[in-house]
Amino acid sequence: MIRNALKSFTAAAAAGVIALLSNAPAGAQEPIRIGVLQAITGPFTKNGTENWVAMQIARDMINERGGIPGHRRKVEYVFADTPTPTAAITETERLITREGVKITAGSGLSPLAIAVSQAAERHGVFHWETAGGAEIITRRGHKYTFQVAPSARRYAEAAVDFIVEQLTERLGKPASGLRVALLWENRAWGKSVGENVRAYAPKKGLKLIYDEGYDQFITDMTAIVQQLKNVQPDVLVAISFPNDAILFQRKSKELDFNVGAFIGVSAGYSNPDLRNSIGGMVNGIFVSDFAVQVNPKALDDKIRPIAEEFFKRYDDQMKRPPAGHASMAFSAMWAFFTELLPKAKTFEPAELRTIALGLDVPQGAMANGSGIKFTNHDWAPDQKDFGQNLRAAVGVWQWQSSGNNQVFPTRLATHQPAMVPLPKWSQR
Amino acid sequence: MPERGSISLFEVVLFGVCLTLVAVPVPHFYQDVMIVTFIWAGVALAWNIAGGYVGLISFGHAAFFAIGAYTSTILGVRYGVTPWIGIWIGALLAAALGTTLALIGARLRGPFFILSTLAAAEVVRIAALNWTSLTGGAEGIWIAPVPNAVNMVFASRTTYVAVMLGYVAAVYAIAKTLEGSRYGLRMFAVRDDEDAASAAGVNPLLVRAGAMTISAFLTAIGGSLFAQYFQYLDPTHVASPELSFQFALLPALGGLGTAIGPLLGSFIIMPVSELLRSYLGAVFQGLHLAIFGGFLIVVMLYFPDGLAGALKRLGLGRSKGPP
Amino acid sequence: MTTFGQLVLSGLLIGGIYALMSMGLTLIFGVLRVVNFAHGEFLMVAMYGVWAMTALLGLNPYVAILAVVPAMFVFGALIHRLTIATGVDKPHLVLVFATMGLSILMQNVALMLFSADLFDVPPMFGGRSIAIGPLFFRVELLLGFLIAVLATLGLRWVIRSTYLGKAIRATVQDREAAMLMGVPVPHIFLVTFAGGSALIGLAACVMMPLFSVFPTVGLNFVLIAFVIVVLGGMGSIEGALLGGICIGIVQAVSSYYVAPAFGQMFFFIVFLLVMIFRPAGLFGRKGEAMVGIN
Amino acid sequence: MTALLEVSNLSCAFGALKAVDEVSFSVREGELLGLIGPNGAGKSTVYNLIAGAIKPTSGRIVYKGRVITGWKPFEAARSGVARTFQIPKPYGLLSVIDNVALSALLHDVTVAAARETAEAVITDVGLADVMEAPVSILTVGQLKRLEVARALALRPNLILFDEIMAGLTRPEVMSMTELVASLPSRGMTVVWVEHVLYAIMQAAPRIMVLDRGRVLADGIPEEVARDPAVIKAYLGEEMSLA
Repeated sequence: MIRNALKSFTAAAAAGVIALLSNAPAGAQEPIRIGVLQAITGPFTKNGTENWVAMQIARDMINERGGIPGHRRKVEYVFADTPTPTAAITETERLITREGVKITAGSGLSPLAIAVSQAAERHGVFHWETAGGAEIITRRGHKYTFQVAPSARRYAEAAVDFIVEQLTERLGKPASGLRVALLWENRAWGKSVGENVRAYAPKKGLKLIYDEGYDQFITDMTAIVQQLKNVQPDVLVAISFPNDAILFQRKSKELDFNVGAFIGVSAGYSNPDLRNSIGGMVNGIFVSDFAVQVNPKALDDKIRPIAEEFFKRYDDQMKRPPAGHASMAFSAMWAFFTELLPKAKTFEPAELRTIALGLDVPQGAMANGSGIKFTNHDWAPDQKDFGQNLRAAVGVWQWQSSGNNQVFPTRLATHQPAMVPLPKWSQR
Repeated sequence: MPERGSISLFEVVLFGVCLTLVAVPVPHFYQDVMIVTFIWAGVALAWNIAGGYVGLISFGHAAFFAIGAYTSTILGVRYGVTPWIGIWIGALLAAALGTTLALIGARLRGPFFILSTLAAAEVVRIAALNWTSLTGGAEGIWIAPVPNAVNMVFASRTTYVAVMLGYVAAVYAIAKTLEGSRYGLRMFAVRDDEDAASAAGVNPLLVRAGAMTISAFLTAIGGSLFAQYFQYLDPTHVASPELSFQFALLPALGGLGTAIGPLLGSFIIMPVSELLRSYLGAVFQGLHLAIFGGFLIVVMLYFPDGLAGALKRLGLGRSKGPP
Repeated sequence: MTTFGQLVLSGLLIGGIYALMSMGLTLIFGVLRVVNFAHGEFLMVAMYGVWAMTALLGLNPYVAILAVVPAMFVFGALIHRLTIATGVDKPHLVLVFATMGLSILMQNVALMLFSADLFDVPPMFGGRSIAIGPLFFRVELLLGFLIAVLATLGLRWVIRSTYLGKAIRATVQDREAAMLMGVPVPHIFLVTFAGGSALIGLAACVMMPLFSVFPTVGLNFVLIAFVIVVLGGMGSIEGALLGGICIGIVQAVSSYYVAPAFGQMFFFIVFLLVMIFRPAGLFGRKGEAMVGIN
Repeated sequence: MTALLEVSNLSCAFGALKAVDEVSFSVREGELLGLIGPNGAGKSTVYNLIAGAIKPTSGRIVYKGRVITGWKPFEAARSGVARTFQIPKPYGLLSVIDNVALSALLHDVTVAAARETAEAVITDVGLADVMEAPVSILTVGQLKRLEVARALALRPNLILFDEIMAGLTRPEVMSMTELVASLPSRGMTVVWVEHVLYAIMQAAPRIMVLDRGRVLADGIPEEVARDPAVIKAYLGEEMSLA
């Protein structure tokens, strides 16, 4: 009796499963498989996880809309965890040779991006780099590596331009008279942004009166803050990671180090839970970063609702707004699904490459205000922009009590820069 | 399991298997796993010469690895010296550091020696990180991926696998020879009882320095080969404490004191952990490493002589002495 | 002059906290002759504990001491029963690697539970810092320093003047003899290891207002702890305090006058020099290092 | 016959305690000197001073006309002075034969040759049946004999024994005593610190008695045994002479 009941039950279940399986839209072809590489363990875990979440949202959103426009093919990710560069290589190889993916995406942090792109290139696999910023990623003459995210240099320039165009008159000093200090965490990211600031600032008539790096394991910022206190900069540009950013802000307050304007670059200062960590102290800090939540007016009508939906979904899942790299990861994937893939027929890397090079997506057509225009990939080691996306939006936003508000460039700005000069700690 | 010194059937078979693995076409992913496994195994064997034979537990071998990697790469990229030569220069530099560490640590035993190696490696890492003009600093230094036998950059993966296998085989042969030689016997004696060894006419300091030098030398070669395969170096990767720990963990898991231990350790642990990451990594953040950690604890506490020892106990080896 | 004063003051205060953070390590080493390579992860666990106390129960971290310290004592006892006890009379490298495994395990379990996000406790004392003339310092730092000093004195008293302390010292001098004299050595080991962990718990309460916690936070501190313990002479409590203060000041001053990027490198070099010339540590008893032989 | 070993005014103090106080004596080539004395007499200290394990506070040791005061143990071994350890110090992870072979390597060049030498010596001391066994399974008695074997394998001129009879059964003691007694005839000079008096008294033609770090008596066993000072020193300790 019971046995029979079980039998019929299992039968029903089986039927249900079959029904589910065959539920895919009629006529739809097999999904497009994309290998995604992100670090969700090891030292790069934080950013990697956030990128991965954003990329998944992009996949879900496109699939809910019936897959790639014009093809009705859904997108399927094949994920691999890449805690270290060595792992990144083996994992990329695995996705390509075992899972047979022809397209890879992600990797996020530069050391990983370098490894992943190298492995992908070796197999002539198309790599869509969503967040890695170091120039070396594309400077190695790869044919199939496309870096959608802005390079380190663009962050540096955004910071410097912002100082010149927005801060000088607010601080009531000419660019030449402005005392600018530069502080960087001495791993790849901090170093390359630092170098670019060093190179670009003089061109804009700024001079650096302080320029120091520090180790990732630093536990006491006293020396640095004291040095800064003694040189009394008007503007401080700091490239930091979350932990050291927090240490620095706390130490500045402790030693009452005051500066006219504080510009953090990405990573540490764009980290959304910085506010939970140091509370009101964040207000007033400028962040040179991927554009995050840009002025809707800057976005074209097609993308605006998409952007809003992304921000909502991300918030629901992570209980906080996305950081720049996450929203860049989403924007890059979305553009990949809606701008690049629809034009494809064979989905072979060679074809994708031609399409990518041909892409001409105006700024504001991507969820974070970016556009896409790749420079040529011919071997040109001296060419700084080589293989870069010239329309990747980098801007400056500010921690304000009302939220993280885009203040620069004016095209994307939703708010005016506030709290310049930055009130002394005693008044904050 | 093989006896100390003598080559056993087991090893011959193992080598045969590796050779066929190189010969037959296998998917690239497995080839990469093999390459990494071989390099790590070679370094583990090298580590074991100091750590297992003489009991000089080092948590700083990444320093030797990095010195090897950087020397051959810098010489190659900046001064056009072929890596085939650069490797040896790097190895010599590392060997020099090895000797120095052994002499510095002359009076240090157990944990104290461990910590000194850890600190030395950190100094190397921070130096590499900040000596930008030489090492390219944190942004690292890379080798143009243009196949060219002279630059030791190969078009086919298989060639790399073959080279790496050559490396392991060589290091294994050296370790094996040491084991059977009088130097090996002296090393074991110093490890087991320094006073007794000294009373038997052995100069412990000399033995320690020697072992450390050889170990560093061979480790550095592994570093250079890794650089050639990976074609990109940055200090936070090749000079990291994590790497040092890994080099020490493999022999510890495999079994210290015999050449077969580190070999088994690497050949079992490396692929398994790669697979663990591949299949659990995507599912549960960090689970694969947690498992690895737990496994390490169990092995160390209940099979102090490592996997090799465990297998031996399972009767895989000829039993020593009277029953 | 002001600058130098500030560097020394800040170095001194943070040094005290480093010392407190290292005390558990040195105690455990001194008695069990075990270097706990999971020390940093013990600290990490304790810091998450403090965070939970403040976030969930709204406790002030210093009040949380009452909960976290006993909790860490139990935690330590547990770990000891499960791992250390099994390996304590095996060659030292067994526990070296076992604790290594412990650290990997704890780090990644934490990652699974808390993700890689940074957690902090809300600022206290209005986040203000005290100013003495041109010199500034945070109340949390001063409190931490004082607690460190008290802990040192307290521990000193326990070791010198209690029965437990006598038993511990007997064990340190000669395990076998102590055993014969009826000292329950395994029990002493358990208590010491648990006590060491409890000290880490105390350190965590002091550190949480100053540092963020994340799964790999241990890495940032464990090397400093090792350096301090060796500097102070492994197993010496007073040594740890002095060593910590030394490192704190060396770090601040050297980073200022040499370059921040080399601040780290500096104390590793100091460490190596001490290793070469005074293996027993700056303040340690002579021949101490030799006892490290397994 | 010239003095192989010349010890003059040797003193060694640990803090306040003077373990060895102005001790002088000499040992001739091919002699077998028995060194006895109640606990804490300083026997082992003198012993370790000669072996180079510890450094004297004052005085000097001349071996083969060369001042060797405070030399390193391995220097001692290389110039022909072998020693045993009161508490055996075997190489825990090695087999019996390898334990001995290491000593043999001092003169043999190849491991094979060393192992041959080792085999002979091991048979000599009666450990043949555990030749290949790991030392972990040896009894106290066997470990003591391993110590002797390791010392012999060095093929020394001067061999120092430290309480090699302790923990041995009576028959074992007998065979060991025979072995030791035979060494001078094989061209070895022996200095033998021993607690098991009946053994040393019958084997050693010359006995030196230490007490409180000083030489109390020095002569043939019969005289020494009759010496009232010695008896006084040993009073309380059970004593079965000859």
